[in-house]
Amino acid sequence: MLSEQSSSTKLGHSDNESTGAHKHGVGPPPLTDADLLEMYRTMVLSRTLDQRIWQMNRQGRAAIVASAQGHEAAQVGAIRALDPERDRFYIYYRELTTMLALGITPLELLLGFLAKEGEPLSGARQFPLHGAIDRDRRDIVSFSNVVATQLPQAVGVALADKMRGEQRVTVAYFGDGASSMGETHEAMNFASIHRLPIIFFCENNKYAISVPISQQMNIESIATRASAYGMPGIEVNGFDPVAVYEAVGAAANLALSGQGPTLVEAVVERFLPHTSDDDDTRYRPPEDLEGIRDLDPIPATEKILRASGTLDDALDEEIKSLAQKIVNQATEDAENAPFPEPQDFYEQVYAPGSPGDQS
Amino acid sequence: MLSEQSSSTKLGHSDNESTGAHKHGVGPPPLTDADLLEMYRTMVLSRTLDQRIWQMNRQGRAAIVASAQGHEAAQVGAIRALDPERDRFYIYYRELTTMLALGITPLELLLGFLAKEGEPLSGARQFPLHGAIDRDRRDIVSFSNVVATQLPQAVGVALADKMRGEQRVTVAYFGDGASSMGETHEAMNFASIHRLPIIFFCENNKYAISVPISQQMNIESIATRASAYGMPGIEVNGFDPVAVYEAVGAAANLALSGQGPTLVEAVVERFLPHTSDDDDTRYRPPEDLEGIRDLDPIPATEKILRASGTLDDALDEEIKSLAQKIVNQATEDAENAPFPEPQDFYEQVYAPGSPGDQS
Amino acid sequence: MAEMTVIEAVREALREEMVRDPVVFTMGEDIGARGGVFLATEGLLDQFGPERVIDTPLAEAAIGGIALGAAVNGMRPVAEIEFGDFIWPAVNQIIGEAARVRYGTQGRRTAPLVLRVPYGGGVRGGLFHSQSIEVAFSHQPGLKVVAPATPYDAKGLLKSAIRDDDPVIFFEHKRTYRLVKGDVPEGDYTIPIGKADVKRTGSDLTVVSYGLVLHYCLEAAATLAAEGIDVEVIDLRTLRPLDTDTVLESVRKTSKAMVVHEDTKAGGIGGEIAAVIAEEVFEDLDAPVKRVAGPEVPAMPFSPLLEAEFMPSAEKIAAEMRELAAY
Amino acid sequence: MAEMTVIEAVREALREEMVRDPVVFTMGEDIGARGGVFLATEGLLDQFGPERVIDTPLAEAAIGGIALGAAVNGMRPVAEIEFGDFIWPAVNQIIGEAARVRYGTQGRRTAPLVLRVPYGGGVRGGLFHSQSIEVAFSHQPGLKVVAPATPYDAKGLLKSAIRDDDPVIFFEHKRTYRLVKGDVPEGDYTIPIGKADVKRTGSDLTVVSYGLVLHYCLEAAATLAAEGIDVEVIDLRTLRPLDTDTVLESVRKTSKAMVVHEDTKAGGIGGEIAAVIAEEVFEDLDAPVKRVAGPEVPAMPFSPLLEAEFMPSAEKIAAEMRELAAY
Ligand SMILES: Cc1ncc(C[n+]2csc(CCOP(=O)(O)OP(=O)(O)O)c2C)c(N)n1
Ligand SMILES: Cc1ncc(C[n+]2csc(CCOP(=O)(O)OP(=O)(O)O)c2C)c(N)n1
Ligand SMILES: [Mg+2]
Ligand SMILES: [Mg+2]
Repeated sequence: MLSEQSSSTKLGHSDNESTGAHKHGVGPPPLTDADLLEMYRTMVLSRTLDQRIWQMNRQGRAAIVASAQGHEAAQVGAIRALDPERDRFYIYYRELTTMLALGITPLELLLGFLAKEGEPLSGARQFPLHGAIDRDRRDIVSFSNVVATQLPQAVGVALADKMRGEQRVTVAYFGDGASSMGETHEAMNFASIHRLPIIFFCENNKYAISVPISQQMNIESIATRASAYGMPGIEVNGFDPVAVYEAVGAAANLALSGQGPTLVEAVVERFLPHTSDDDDTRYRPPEDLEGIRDLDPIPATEKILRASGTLDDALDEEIKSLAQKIVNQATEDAENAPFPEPQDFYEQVYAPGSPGDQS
Repeated sequence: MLSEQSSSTKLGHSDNESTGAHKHGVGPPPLTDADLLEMYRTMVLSRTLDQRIWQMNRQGRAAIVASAQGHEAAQVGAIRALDPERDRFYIYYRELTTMLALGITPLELLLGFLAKEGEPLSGARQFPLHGAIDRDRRDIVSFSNVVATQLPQAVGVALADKMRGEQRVTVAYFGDGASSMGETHEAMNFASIHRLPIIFFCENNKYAISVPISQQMNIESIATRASAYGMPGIEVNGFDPVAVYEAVGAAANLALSGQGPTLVEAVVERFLPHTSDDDDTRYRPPEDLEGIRDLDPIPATEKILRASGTLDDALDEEIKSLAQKIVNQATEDAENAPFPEPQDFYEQVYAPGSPGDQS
Repeated sequence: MAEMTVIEAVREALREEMVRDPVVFTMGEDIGARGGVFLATEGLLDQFGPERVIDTPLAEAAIGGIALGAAVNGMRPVAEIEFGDFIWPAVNQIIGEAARVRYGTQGRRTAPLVLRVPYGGGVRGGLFHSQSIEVAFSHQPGLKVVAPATPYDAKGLLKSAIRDDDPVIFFEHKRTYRLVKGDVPEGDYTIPIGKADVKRTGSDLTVVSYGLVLHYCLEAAATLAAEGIDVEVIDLRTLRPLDTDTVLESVRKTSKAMVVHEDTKAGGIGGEIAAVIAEEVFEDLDAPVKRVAGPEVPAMPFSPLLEAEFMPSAEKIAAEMRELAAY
Repeated sequence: MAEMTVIEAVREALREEMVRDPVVFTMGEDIGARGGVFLATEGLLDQFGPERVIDTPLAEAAIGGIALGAAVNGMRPVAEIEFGDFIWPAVNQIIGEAARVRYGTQGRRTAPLVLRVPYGGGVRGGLFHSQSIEVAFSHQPGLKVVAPATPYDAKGLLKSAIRDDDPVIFFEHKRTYRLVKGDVPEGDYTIPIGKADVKRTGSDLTVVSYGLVLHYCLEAAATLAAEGIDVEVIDLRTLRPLDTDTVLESVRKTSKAMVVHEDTKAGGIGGEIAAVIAEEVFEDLDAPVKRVAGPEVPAMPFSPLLEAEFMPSAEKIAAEMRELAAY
């Protein structure tokens, strides 16, 4: 069952075939049914939380929301192939499922969406999901909203690891829109020259806000761009968590064995408008949305789990009501939290005690 | 004889094979012996002038020189496939032969190298070969030293032509070094999406100042990058003027027939240091230089012309001594010209009479 | 006359100029079917088609460079940078290149492009959707920099910018887009670039400002009027070239000056204006030139109380005015 | 003590810091076998190998961004931008990103990187190899900006910059590289960032400057001394954060102030300093604060007489000093 799905992984062109993932053929260990069940739990939790946040925005209780709905399978599949304690994650704003899969709690995330005191990434100085998690817990960084800036930075992070001989994978997350930025080109080129331990993980949802992929590029697959840098490129169905797991696992093995970067493109769909500030009816035909909803990875995974006997009505009900309960409790706690006061407003501009420090 | 050489043209990968130059197969008309002879004259003149300028720099008479020695065949071959009166040329600093082939005179060029009054591109405000030629004469633009900035600009130029329905080709010149810049990526991507009438003409001399191609990219051929944008890419031996003529001619036909951009990579060698300020013995092994000197396109073309009976001793002597005479006269005239005085120093900051204008 | 918001005024100017002159076109991210993230270009795609309303890929360097190339080749592009915070990849093409085209070619080429840039905070934009970035551009000779505060000025100045033969960076404060309404004449009129506007006459002190906080200055001036202090408020409107004449004339009259902007203080536009005043009308000054500006933190935070701490307000400005008046 | 040029001092500082601390490394265009286009990194490749002396592709955004990422991950990169004029593609990563790392993560991540930037003119560099670009960076909270004028300061400040836990932009004036010589102690010493230096004490007027033109100011001051005018010359050394204390203390003493820089005037650093003086020691001033700066043209031209027209000189500065002294 599981291995069938991975047929949706396609290897892109590569000038440098000796580094191609398939040649090395070192995919990650096969997933067990229990693994997939856990991934399903995370996807259900993510969807539940995501729906709650969207609803809160619509009620004027959250300022801005970028939804991960439609991206859950890709995100959960990728993290499953990595080591949250070992690896480094340069995420972008659409990574709700990634954050949950890495162990960040719904309450912590909700504090971000409501800009409340105790928000663990930036103290609510920045947008939801932006900032960084304390390194001794998880190496997650995302302080910027500026699309593609994270890619050269992630390359620098991987370079530092390589210089020190640390065995870690850096994952740089980005969207199809980000692929058009010059910094993406510069980052990939450098990473391949120096064979850095990095995975460029593209979540291609075929839109940069309102601009469809056809107006963003004259090619069919972003993964094929890997050949421009002499690294392997893998296009994978991002609705298939197992296929993503396998692709990212193969890429991680290349990174850890000194064979350099891989571009993994997970093709997904954006179920909702770009953010809560967007109105996608201006540019997206409703039929388009209905068609893709039929492919929703969460019911699809549910079906697989049921077919393998891993999931039944009772367990599914338990998973979903637990998710609801967690999200309800987190909502209550987050709403009760205060907004941060400006007393530390001038802190962390410069190092404490250093010239310019006003704290 | 001539067609034999064109076998050095290699078509790069393309995602979008229907626009491949070979598929359309519309190369330019075959060159006659007389054509090749004229190209030879231009190459000889360029080399003679180039040697003079380098020598003048060594004598402290010219401030800075970037030599085109080694690039002559590529440059003359490209212009021969284009229409100097119709097309638009966004050059970079290593285009001495291009300028001569477009009809700019040795005196005009020398005025630039000596920063003298009457320099036609920028009034000696800018480096040699920088500025623009009056449009009613030639559409040559190159005001900037900043590598790769000309590529998005040239795309904008081609966009404007397309919007107005003008039948022209824009040629954007650049080096291997420029291929690493983000702006190159953004420019090519946009041009291909909009199928603009532009040729990206890369003179790959395998060095960006001192950085060898192996430290610039992990691929063998820059032309293969075309596939990342869904446009045709052609790699051609830049020591072979006829092969370059054919490649650029095919690209021009694609541009003029609405089929969009082409990336042409002419592989050349840089015979001298990066500029007169550089010392290439620090990074380039002398054997390397000797080997490539044996492939010098000027004696090679001479041999071809002699073999076809187009050139004999007398004519060759005439061509070379004429070039020498022209360059000597231009040198004398340029040295006698004064430096520009700062009386128009505040002019052309803003449009005449407009707010901010101080002239 | 019709009452309009700033965003409507911008849209009208753009539409009328595109009707008037076929070489005017617009390009940027999401400006087509989406109508721009702030709806500045709403309806233009339907009216002018995809050849003149170009949705670009997400690539600001290309937006700057392609607009520049098109301008050099006879068009008049009006390019939108989606948020001012994202303009940095384009500065190589704008500050580096566009500003030098005319000078570097002795006028053989020119760059009549307009870059429309929504900027500024108070919109819950956090560290990367709130920036004031105008000073980087207003330092560069060869560029013109415009920053209107009202619908009337926005329409008239955008038209002037589009007709101008030099590169113009046109800063639109995001918070004014829907907040600020005002009367705008139907049809064609222009407002000259390089001219400040005395938005309120007064005799006791001169306040120089622009953009959103200009309105806070007017509010504060009204408060102070009730207290018997008569404040003159000057709207710079153009940040390069600065209309120092209007500023100096006012300070000669009032003998006290204050500059107010949202951007952080050190190295901000306020420094330039304070310096010019201190240089040119030194003898007329009865008090040091005061600068009221954003705090020295890297950018405006997201959470509401933190954002409020950053933003100038009519109250904060009124307090500073009182202090200056009492000097 | 050894006499050294500025470029030698830079090289020594870099070499000593790389010996001292294994997390220090350097990257940039042509810095390896070529030793940098100005030879700042000559010999470092041989000494430290290609892992710590990295020749990058021609890609400034990557240089900025990769240095930033490496800094965030525990290294101390010293990246070279080949010429200041080519820094624009990197500002997205420096002004936009590096400056906000500490603030945007509440200090969970920091960016101890140094960007070494050769800048300035008088080297026949034309419109794109002569620029003064320091003001764009000195406006940004979160960055530190250093601009030494002497070999002694260059070495001590570069060491401080490398050891600093914040991003430091380190501006080296190209014309000083070989022109300016001075005694430099052997071995380790540092000069604190954020401290100006009184390079000449005097009682009649205060001149504030930095970089190449600081030397012209000293030359002019010597000329004026012969005429009986006693000029105090302050070398700012750090442009952010500004050492206003040293400047204000001097102006309190002399009551007359002048700021000199090579960069163009409007919106330059001189405006900020003049504004601070006019704000803080208004009552002590006997004359308007004078600014001597580059002309309002887009950049420095190539041809020798045109370049000379742009550049400040000891003579031009002396004339302005006389005028101020006579006020
Ligand atoms: C450099 C830059 N330009 C523009 C924006 C505004 N913007 C935010 S998200 C976005 C679209 C990103 O699309 P994509 O990379 O495909 O990610 P997605 O939102 O589809 O997941 C744009 C244009 C930005 N944040 N940064
Ligand atoms: C953006 C930018 N960075 C750096 C430089 C300095 N520089 C001038 S030419 C050059 C190398 C260019 O190499 P390439 O594109 O291969 O052209 P070539 O000189 O070999 O013909 C460099 C690094 C520059 N001019 N612009
Ligand atoms: Mg997308
Ligand atoms: Mg080269």
